[in-house]
Amino acid sequence: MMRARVLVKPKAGILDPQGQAVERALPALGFTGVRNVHVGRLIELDVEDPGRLPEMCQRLLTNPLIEDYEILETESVR
Amino acid sequence: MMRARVLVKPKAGILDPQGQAVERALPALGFTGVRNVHVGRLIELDVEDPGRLPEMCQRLLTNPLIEDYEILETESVR
Amino acid sequence: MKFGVIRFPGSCDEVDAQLACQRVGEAVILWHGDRDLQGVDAVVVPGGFSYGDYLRVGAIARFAPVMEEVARFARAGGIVLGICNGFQVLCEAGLLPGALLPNTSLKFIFRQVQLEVVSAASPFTGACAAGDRLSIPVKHTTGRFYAPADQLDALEANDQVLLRYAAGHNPNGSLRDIAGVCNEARNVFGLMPHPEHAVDPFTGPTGGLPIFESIRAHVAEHALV
Amino acid sequence: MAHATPAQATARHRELGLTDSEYRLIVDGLRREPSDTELAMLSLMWSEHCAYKHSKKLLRRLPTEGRHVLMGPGENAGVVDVGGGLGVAFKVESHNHPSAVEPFQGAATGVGGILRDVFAVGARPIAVLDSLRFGEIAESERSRYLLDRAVAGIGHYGNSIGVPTVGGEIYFESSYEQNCLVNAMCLGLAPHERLIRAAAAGPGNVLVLFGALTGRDGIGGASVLASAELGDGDEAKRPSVQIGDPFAEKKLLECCLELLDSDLLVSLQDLGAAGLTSSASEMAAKGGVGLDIDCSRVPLREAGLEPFEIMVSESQERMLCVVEPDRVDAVIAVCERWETLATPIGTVNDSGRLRVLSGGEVAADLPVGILVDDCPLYDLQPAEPGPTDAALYPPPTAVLRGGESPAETLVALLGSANIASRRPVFEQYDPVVQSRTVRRPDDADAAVLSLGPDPTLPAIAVSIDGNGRRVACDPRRGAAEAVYECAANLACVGAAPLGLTNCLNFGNPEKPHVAWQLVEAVEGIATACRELDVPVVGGNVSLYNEAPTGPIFPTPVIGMVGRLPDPTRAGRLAFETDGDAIAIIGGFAPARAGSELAKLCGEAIAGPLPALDGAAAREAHATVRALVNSGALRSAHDIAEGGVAVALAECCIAGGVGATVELPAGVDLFAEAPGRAFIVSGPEAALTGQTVIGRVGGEALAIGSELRVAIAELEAARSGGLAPFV
Ligand SMILES: Nc1ncnc2c1ncn2[C@@H]1O[C@H](COP(=O)(O)OP(=O)(O)O)[C@@H](O)[C@H]1O
Ligand SMILES: [Mg+2]
Repeated sequence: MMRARVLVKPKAGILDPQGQAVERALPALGFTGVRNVHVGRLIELDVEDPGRLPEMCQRLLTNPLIEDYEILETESVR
Repeated sequence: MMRARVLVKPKAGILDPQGQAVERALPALGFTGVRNVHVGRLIELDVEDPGRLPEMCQRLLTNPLIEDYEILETESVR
Repeated sequence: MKFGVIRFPGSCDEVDAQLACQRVGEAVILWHGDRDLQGVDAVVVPGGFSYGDYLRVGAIARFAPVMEEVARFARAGGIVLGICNGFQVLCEAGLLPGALLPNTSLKFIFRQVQLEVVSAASPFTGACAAGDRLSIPVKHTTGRFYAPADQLDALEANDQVLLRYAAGHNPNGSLRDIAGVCNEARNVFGLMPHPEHAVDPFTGPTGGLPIFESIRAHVAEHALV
Repeated sequence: MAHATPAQATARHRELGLTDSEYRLIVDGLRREPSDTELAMLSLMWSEHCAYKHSKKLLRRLPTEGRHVLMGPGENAGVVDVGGGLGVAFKVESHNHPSAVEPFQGAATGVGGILRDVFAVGARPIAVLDSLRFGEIAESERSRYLLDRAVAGIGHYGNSIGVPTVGGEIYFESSYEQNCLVNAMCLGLAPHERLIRAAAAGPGNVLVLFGALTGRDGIGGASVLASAELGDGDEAKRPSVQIGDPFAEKKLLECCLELLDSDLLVSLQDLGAAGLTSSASEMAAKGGVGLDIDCSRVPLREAGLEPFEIMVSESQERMLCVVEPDRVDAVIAVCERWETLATPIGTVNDSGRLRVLSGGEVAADLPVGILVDDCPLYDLQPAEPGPTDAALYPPPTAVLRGGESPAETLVALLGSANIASRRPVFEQYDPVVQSRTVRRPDDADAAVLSLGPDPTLPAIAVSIDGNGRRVACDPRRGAAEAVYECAANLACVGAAPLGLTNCLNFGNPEKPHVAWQLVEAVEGIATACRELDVPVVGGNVSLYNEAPTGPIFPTPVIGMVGRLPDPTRAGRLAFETDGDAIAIIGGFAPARAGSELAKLCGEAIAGPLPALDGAAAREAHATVRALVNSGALRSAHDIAEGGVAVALAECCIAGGVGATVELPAGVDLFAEAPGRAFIVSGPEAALTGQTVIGRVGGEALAIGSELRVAIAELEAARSGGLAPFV
């Protein structure tokens, strides 16, 4: 079994209302100097065959039309 | 400016129906051997002062009662 | 008496709440950016999708300038009612215990549900009797009440659970069927169901009316002392 | 201006969907080759979606005059007078192709778009309805996915923005397998004095763009896409998907209404298909003026958009208004209060031209007329398929063998996808926000909305209908029936029609049989409108809904709005009180052709549908309306899909009470003739003179000696039909 993390984020150029909302909120809380905020999804999972992760991402975990993904790291778990 | 990634996931022990839904859907697509699926949030942002990230996480980006977070990696961006 | 209903960008049910309040008293809209509560006797944090519910429900709204005043008002014993998104905001603001998580169905659900009054010992349920049934609609995607087990025990021990979903009516997987809880001081109350959508016989059941009447009665009493 | 060489341009104009002869018309009109930006703008304005080139002539056959009409077709939404100084604006629009590509965002932005059309005329949106078509739910994984995501998207937008979704309809037919339909209707309310038109006016006035930032959303999207058949090689045509932001639109909506209440605007227009290009040129054309737009002033979401991209971007949640110079600051101040960005991007002049500047460069300089009026209108070449021609549609898969008992048949019908309870769908929509909803889904055949807290005000009722299979069987009668069924739904709550809107969802109009379906359907609608005296105040056309396997069923979707004098007496469909008499009102000669039963039995898609006696139907509607308004009835329900047996069952299930009836001789239990007849119940005395067929009461529905089924069993069948798939 491998522990894997999939990071899913809005495709570049596609509207990201959540990212915008957070970016607008931060200064009001005194957090200045923050830019390019994007909000996406994190999926953590244990897989027997990490080789199938890309296929899983394309078919179920992400929406390839509007999202990009990155398979972050895999470490073996018992 | 530093590029930072905040990974937010449901606290262990709290029911995660999203993770369960993914776990249930995978076998139907022929993806067997997947376990412990959890769905959380990814926040990407450029910050001038990465030192303030923990505070941002505790005050806005996460709710400590229900979520754990991890500040993943920061690399400098121009 | 005078209610103040807060309007955030993205509030949806603030006018509905104002209409409901006006059945028992006066009601004004309070703008999220103002710090003046206009001397109201009770504050309603209404339902809707403040700031689009982006990031996390209620997470951004809690930082609106008006919320600082609401917190001060609450700490001074003022009556605060949070409905649906308002409940979520009050939890995020730490004025109420617990948190609201996505419905186990992961879907938005609108449904007329039966609620059971657990405690009538509050400014919000005083006009009811424990065990009363109220028919009120729920409408949300993120209404599953959660708190750690020990905190849940404490809430029940302190009689802070004011409303439960009647058996078979829990629409979202809330722990222990909790539909609404108050703070320890009992002057701040949040619930997921929408009492403001159950006050007019003309559009449906009127299970929400007792909540507003309770508040009026409570305020009237304490005005006398 | 960068001019393309003829060779390049010809190559490019084809890619952009212009025919060679259309391109020649453009060059002749301009007496030069268009620049790249001009070509992009013209190709979109001359697309089917914007120019209605295959439907405009036909639409002239629809009656649009009526004594209640305040604004007819041509404005962003039609408006009818409801009294009390109030107007109701409404329109239905399709978002079929975007929803087929990305159902959640496609359906969500469809709702966002129709909402903007309504507040663009100054009305506050008070209700949404949705009309959905998918492939066979039980057979098609893809259709289940499309249903799930489209419904979620509609709910996401409507629920978040605080507009109740009060009704709709869904049908499942294999002809929609590759071309789902997602139509959304919106109603809005406005005091007469707040109504505003799109016509730009006043040389020297300022053009202000406000709302969301402009990005590369749907570049060459909706318009081009909506003019082409989806199918293989579709990838290339896919636009970058548009993401809906209901939060931004909520602020935009409040902002627009405040601007209008403070009387700060000369004219207002939403940005939809073809973005700035179509909004600006429509505004200019309607006002007979010219516009200069500096696209370098348009605030962008990402750097480096070219002028043509800025001019055709379909980024959502944007509006355009014309403002007198000395009011610009006031306008910007209101927008800031609503956290909405507002930017002056141009000026009105009397040149009659649309000029697009980019910094110093002139990127486009076109006569407004060539954009808006000069696109050629094509005549359809209709041909009725002959008896010897191959059937247009394969027969549906049979699920009944025939030989079932009437009881088994009734249970099968109630559990069938097209008749089963829609609760799993409409439970995902908020029907009560704004505190106007007097009748919710399943309370009655039409939604009823009060005009204000004061119960002495009249109320409005709305219904949406369109059974594509029946139109496929008999286009003229099928389309007319949809109009009659809407009016019948209104009659059930006591409302008289004020006006209607429609969305014509059809296949490729260049094919003779599709052209024939289109012409026949429009004739059917026009005739029904004249007979019922209901004007058409707006609508939408979606053509080329066609896959390699063939066209969709011809699907005219009708949305009708009516008024009822006393909302406290609005009708319900549930049987209520033991002992009440049940009557059937309306001449009723139903037929098996085109019925749900015919479908379940796998019968061919073929007419003719039963004749429609307009006078008789109108009289039945009037009788029911009068009875409901008098407060004499306890329930009223029109007899539609599944015939009289299903109608009776629906009344029983809704009330949780049984009924015992004897049908008039010769009335087939399951045959259909929608829009003509009703099942009503009430105290005996209230129904004297009517055809009383039985009594309310008991635990079962019993029809003569033919069937007897427990209500619990009927309820289980009806509620179990869709639930497993949602
Ligand atoms: N897609 C939908 N969205 C919202 N409400 C719907 C939808 N489909 C059906 N409904 C509601 O469900 C009820 C039953 O639908 P339907 O059987 O189609 O009514 P009818 O037969 O009168 O057209 C009606 O109140 C209708 O408005
Ligand atoms: Mg009907």
